[in-house]
Amino acid sequence: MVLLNRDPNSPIIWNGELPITNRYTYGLAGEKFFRTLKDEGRILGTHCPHCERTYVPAAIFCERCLAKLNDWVDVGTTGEVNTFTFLHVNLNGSSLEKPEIIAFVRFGDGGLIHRLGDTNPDQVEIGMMVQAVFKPPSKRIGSILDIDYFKPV
Amino acid sequence: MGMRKVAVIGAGMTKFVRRAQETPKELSWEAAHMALESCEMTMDDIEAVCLGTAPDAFDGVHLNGEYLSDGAGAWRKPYMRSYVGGGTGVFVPIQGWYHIASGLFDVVMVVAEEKMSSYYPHAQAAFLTIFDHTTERPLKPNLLWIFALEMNRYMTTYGISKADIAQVAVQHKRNAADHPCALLGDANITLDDILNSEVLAWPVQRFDVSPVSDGAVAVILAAEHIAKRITDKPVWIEGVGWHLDTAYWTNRDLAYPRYVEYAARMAYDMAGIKEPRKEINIAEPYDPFDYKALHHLEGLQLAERGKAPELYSDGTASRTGNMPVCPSGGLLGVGNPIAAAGLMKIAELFWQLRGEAGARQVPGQPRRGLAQAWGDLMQVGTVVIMGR
Amino acid sequence: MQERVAIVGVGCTGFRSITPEQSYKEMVYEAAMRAYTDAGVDPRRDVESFVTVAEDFHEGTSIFDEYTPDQIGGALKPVHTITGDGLHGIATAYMLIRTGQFDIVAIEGHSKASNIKTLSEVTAYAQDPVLNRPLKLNSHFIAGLEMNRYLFETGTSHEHCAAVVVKNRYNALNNPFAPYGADLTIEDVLSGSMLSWPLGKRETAEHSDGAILMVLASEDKASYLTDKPIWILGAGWNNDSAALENRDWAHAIYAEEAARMAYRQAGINNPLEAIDIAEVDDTYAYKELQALEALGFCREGEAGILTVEGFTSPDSGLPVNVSGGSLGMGNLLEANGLARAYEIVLQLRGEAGARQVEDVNIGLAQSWRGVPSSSGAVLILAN
Amino acid sequence: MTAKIKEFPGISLNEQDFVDGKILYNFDKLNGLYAWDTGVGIGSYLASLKNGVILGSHCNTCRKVVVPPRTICEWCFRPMDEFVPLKDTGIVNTFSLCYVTWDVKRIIDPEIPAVIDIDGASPMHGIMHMLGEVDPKEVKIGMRVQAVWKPAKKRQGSINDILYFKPIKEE
Repeated sequence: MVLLNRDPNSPIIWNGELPITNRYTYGLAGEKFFRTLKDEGRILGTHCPHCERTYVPAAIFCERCLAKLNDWVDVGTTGEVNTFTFLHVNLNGSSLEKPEIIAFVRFGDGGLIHRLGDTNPDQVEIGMMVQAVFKPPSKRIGSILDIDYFKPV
Repeated sequence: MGMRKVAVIGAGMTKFVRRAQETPKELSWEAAHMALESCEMTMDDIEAVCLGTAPDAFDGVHLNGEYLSDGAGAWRKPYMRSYVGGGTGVFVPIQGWYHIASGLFDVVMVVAEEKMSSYYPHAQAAFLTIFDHTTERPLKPNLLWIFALEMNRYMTTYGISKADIAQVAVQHKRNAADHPCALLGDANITLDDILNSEVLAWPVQRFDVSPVSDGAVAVILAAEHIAKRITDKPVWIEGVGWHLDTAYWTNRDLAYPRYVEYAARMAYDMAGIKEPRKEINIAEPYDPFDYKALHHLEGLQLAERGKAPELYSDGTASRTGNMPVCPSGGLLGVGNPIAAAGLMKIAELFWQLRGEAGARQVPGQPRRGLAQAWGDLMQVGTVVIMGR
Repeated sequence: MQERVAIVGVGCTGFRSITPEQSYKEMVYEAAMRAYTDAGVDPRRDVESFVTVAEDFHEGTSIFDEYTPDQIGGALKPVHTITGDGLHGIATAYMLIRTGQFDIVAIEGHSKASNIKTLSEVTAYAQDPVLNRPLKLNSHFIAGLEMNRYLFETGTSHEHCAAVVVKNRYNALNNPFAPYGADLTIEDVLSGSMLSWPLGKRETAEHSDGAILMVLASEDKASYLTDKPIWILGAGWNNDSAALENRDWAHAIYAEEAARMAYRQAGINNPLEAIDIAEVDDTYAYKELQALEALGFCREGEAGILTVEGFTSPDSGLPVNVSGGSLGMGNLLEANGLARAYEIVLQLRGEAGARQVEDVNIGLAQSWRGVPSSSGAVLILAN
Repeated sequence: MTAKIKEFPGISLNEQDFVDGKILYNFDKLNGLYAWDTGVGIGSYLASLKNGVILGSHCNTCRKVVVPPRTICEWCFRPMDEFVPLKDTGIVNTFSLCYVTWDVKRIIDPEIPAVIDIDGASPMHGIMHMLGEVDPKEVKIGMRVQAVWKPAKKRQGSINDILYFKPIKEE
C-alpha cells in the first residue's frame, strides 16, 4: 500500500519496555479484611441487607446497589470447592514441572481463589469441602499468601 | 427529528489527595455513590455506565476499565471506558451525552477516576511511556519537557512574561481555598511565591504545576423527560466538541492549540453560540500548568491570541469578574487526578449554574458555562458547554 | 436523531502470526485504505468522526490514543478511543450516528500481538493486584476454572469442546485471511498438551497480527454510498462482576445480557429462527459453546451436542464461525469482534467466496474481552 | 449542592503511614517487554541515522517534507512519494532547561531538550532532541544548531546515534 521502499539495512524491530512499578494500598475493606486474616486467622465478609448477599472477601460497597456495607460477618475458614483447575503453565507461559491445583473456594456468595494442597489431583472434585491452612502468625504479613493453601477437610 | 436534549442531574466527588487509602475501585464507588444520592436515584435507575481514566500505568492495572467496572456501578450493565489522554475528564461526559442522545438510553452514570499514587515511586515517571517508543523514548523524556517546550514557545511567540503567567496560579490556588475537596488551596499565596518557587524545567517552576493526586468524580446524565421529573434545576449539555491533532507533535506550531479551537467551534455550533466572549459566563479551561489556562482561553476564542493574560490582569477572570475563569480552583488548586480533574470541572459548572457552589459561587446567576480539557502529546481538545 | 445506521465499507489486512514488514501504523493504513475504497469515501473529506479500540499495555504505550489518528485519516478531527472490543467500537460509532450529529463514522481495531514479548505477564497484570496477583498465576487458570464449572453444570464433555476446534480450524481452510486452518480430528485436539486442565493448549486460539477498519453511515448517506448496505439491527454490550470472587463461573452472563439488549432493539424473540449465521467468541473452544447457550440458540448443555452433530457447520442449521473464528484466524486482542463482524458483513453481502453460506439475511457477531474480564458485546446485522 | 454537603469522602495518607506500618500495601512490577516492528518509514529512518543522515519524506500532493519520515501523509491520506535525506542542521524551535530526570532525580547541570526544525524539511517540521556544548544561559529560540554524531562505528541505528545538537558558530 505504500510507494516507498524500505532501506534494506533497516532494523526489523525496536526493543523496549514499559517500565511500570506500582504500590497498591489495600483500601477501606481490604485493610480490615487482611488485618483480621493476619492477626486472627479469620476470613471476613460483608453483608448487603438490601440485595441479600454476603461478599467474600469483604467489600466496602455492594456491587449491585452501591450501598455502603457496614455489616461484617465471619464466614469461617472452611468452604466448598466451586470449581478447580490443574494449571500447567508458569506466569511467563513456560511449562510447570508439576501442575498446580487452583480452586475457587466458595464462602458466602463469594469466595477465594487459592491453591489446594495436601491432596492429589485424583481426589479433587467440585463440591468437596476444604479448609484454609494458615502460615504461622509470625510469618503473616497481611496478604492472600497468609493462607498457604486450602486442604481437604 | 431534532437532537435529544441531555441534562446533568447529579454530581459527586471525593477529596483530591496526594495519596488515597482507597483502592481505585473504592474511589470510583465513593464518587458514584454520592452522585446517586445527590439526585436521590438508585442503581435500578441507571441504564448504562461510562468510565474515564487516563493511562493504565497509574492505577497499575492492565484492562483498567474492566477492573474498575464494579466500583463504577457497571455490574450487569452496558459499560464502556473511553480515553483521550488528559482530555478524558471532559470527554467522558461527552460519551455519556452520546449514549443518551443516540436514543438507546435515558439515564447514564459517568465516572472518572485516577489514582496516580499507585505508580510508585514517582507518578511523573509514567509519562515517559507516552512518547513514541522508537524515536523519542530513547531520549528519556519526561512530562515536564512537553509543557516546558510548549510554554517557552508560547511565551516567546507572543512576548508573554513569567509574571503574566504566574497570575493564573495565584488566582486558581486562591479560588481553591474555598473548595472542600482541594489539595492545594491557598488564600494567601502571592505572585512572588510562584515566581520564586524552585525551577523544575525552565520556564516551568514548582508552583506553575498542578499536584499529582488521587480522586474520583461522578455525574448522572438524563434525557429531557427524566431530567425534568427528577429536578427543577437540570443543567443542560448544550454543546460538545472534541478534536485530536496529529501525533507528530514536533511537526506543528506549539504556540497555538488549534485542536482546542476546532473542538470549541464544534461545541459552539451545536450550542448555537455566535459570540463566545459574550455568551459564556463561566469558563473552566484545563489548567494542569498555569500557562495552559491562557493557551486554552485563546484556543477557545475567549481571548485574542497572546492576550489571555489581560483577562487576569484586568479582573475579568476573577470570581466576581465578567467571565470568571476556574472559580473551582482548577487543577492548580483542587488537584490533578487526570481524568477526575476534567470531570471535576463539569461538576463545578453543575453546582455553579444551580447556584449551589457555596463559598465559590459566582454572583449574578450565571446562565452558561464551558469546561475544557486537553491532553495526549499536546494534541487533543475536549469541550462541553452547559447551560440552565 | 437518526434511527437507521449501516456498515457501508469494510477493510482488512488479513491475519498472520507475525507481520515484520510493516509497523502498526502502516498495517492500519492498509486496512483503512481498503475500507475507504470499499465505501467510496475520502476520510479527510467525508468521515466526520473516528473511533478506535486499543489497550495501552497491548501497544506498549501509555495513552495510546495519541497514536491513532494519522493512519486512519483522522488528524485534527473528532477521534476517540474505547478500551473495549471492536464490537464496543461499532456500538460507539452506531450511537454517534444516531445522535444526528454525524453521518459517517469510521471504527478501527488492530493487533500487533507478535510485538508483545511477555504477553502472558502483561495479561496477568489485569488481575486484582491485592487479591489475586500475589498468587502469581498464569491467567489461563481463569479459563480453566470457568471451563471446568461449565462442563460440570451443563454436562458438556471435553470431546464437545474439541469438536469446536475441529470445525473452526477446518472452516479456516476456506478463508484466505486465516493462518491457522487445519484438518484435525477430535483425538488430535485432545492429545495436545494441557494449559489449565480441563483446558488444552489446542483449544486455545493462537494470537495473530492484523487490522480492520469499518465505515458506518446514516440511512441517507448509506443509500447514497452503496447498494449493499449492511444494517445494524441491534447492538448490545454488558459487564458481569469484575471480581473473580463474585462471578458466575458456568455462564457467560455478559453475553446473555448483551444479547438481550441487542435482540430487544432488533425485535428478535426466537434467535434460532431469526438468525441465519453467527460468529461468536471462540478464543477458548468452550467459549463458543457457552456463548451459543447464552445467546439463546439452544438450551444449556445442548451446544456441545449440536456441534458434534454438525448443526453449527457451514450449510447446516446455524453456521457458526464459518470464517474459522479466533481458533482459525487467531486471537486479535481488541480486534476480535471486528473480525467476527467482518465475516458477517461479507456473508450478508454474498462476498464470502468459497465459504459463502446460502440464503443469509440476518447475522450475529459476539465477542468477549478475554481473561480476566467479564465483558462482551453482541451485534446483529442484516442485508 | 456542595454548599449542602459537609463531608466529602477520601482518606489521605502520608508517606510516613507506609513506613510506620499503619496501612497495608504491596508492590508489583510489570515485566512488559516489546519488540515493535519498525516498518518501512521508521526502519529506514533508523538505518539512515546509522549512516549519519536524518531522513525525511516528501508528499507531492501537500508539497511537504516531514521528519521523522512516514509512508502516509496524514493530511491528504495519500502514500508519501519519496524519502528525502535532510541536512543535520536546523533551528531551535523551542527548548527547556530541565533540572529533573525522567524518573524525578534532581540534577545540577540542566538537560536541554529542544524541538529542532531540521533544514530541508518544511517550516515548523522538526524532531525532539537534546542541545549540548552550550551555556544554558545562551540558548535562544531561533538559534542555529548542528547534530553531533556518535563515531560511525558506535552507531546502532537509533535516535541516540545523534548525541545532541550544538550551536553553529557564526563566521
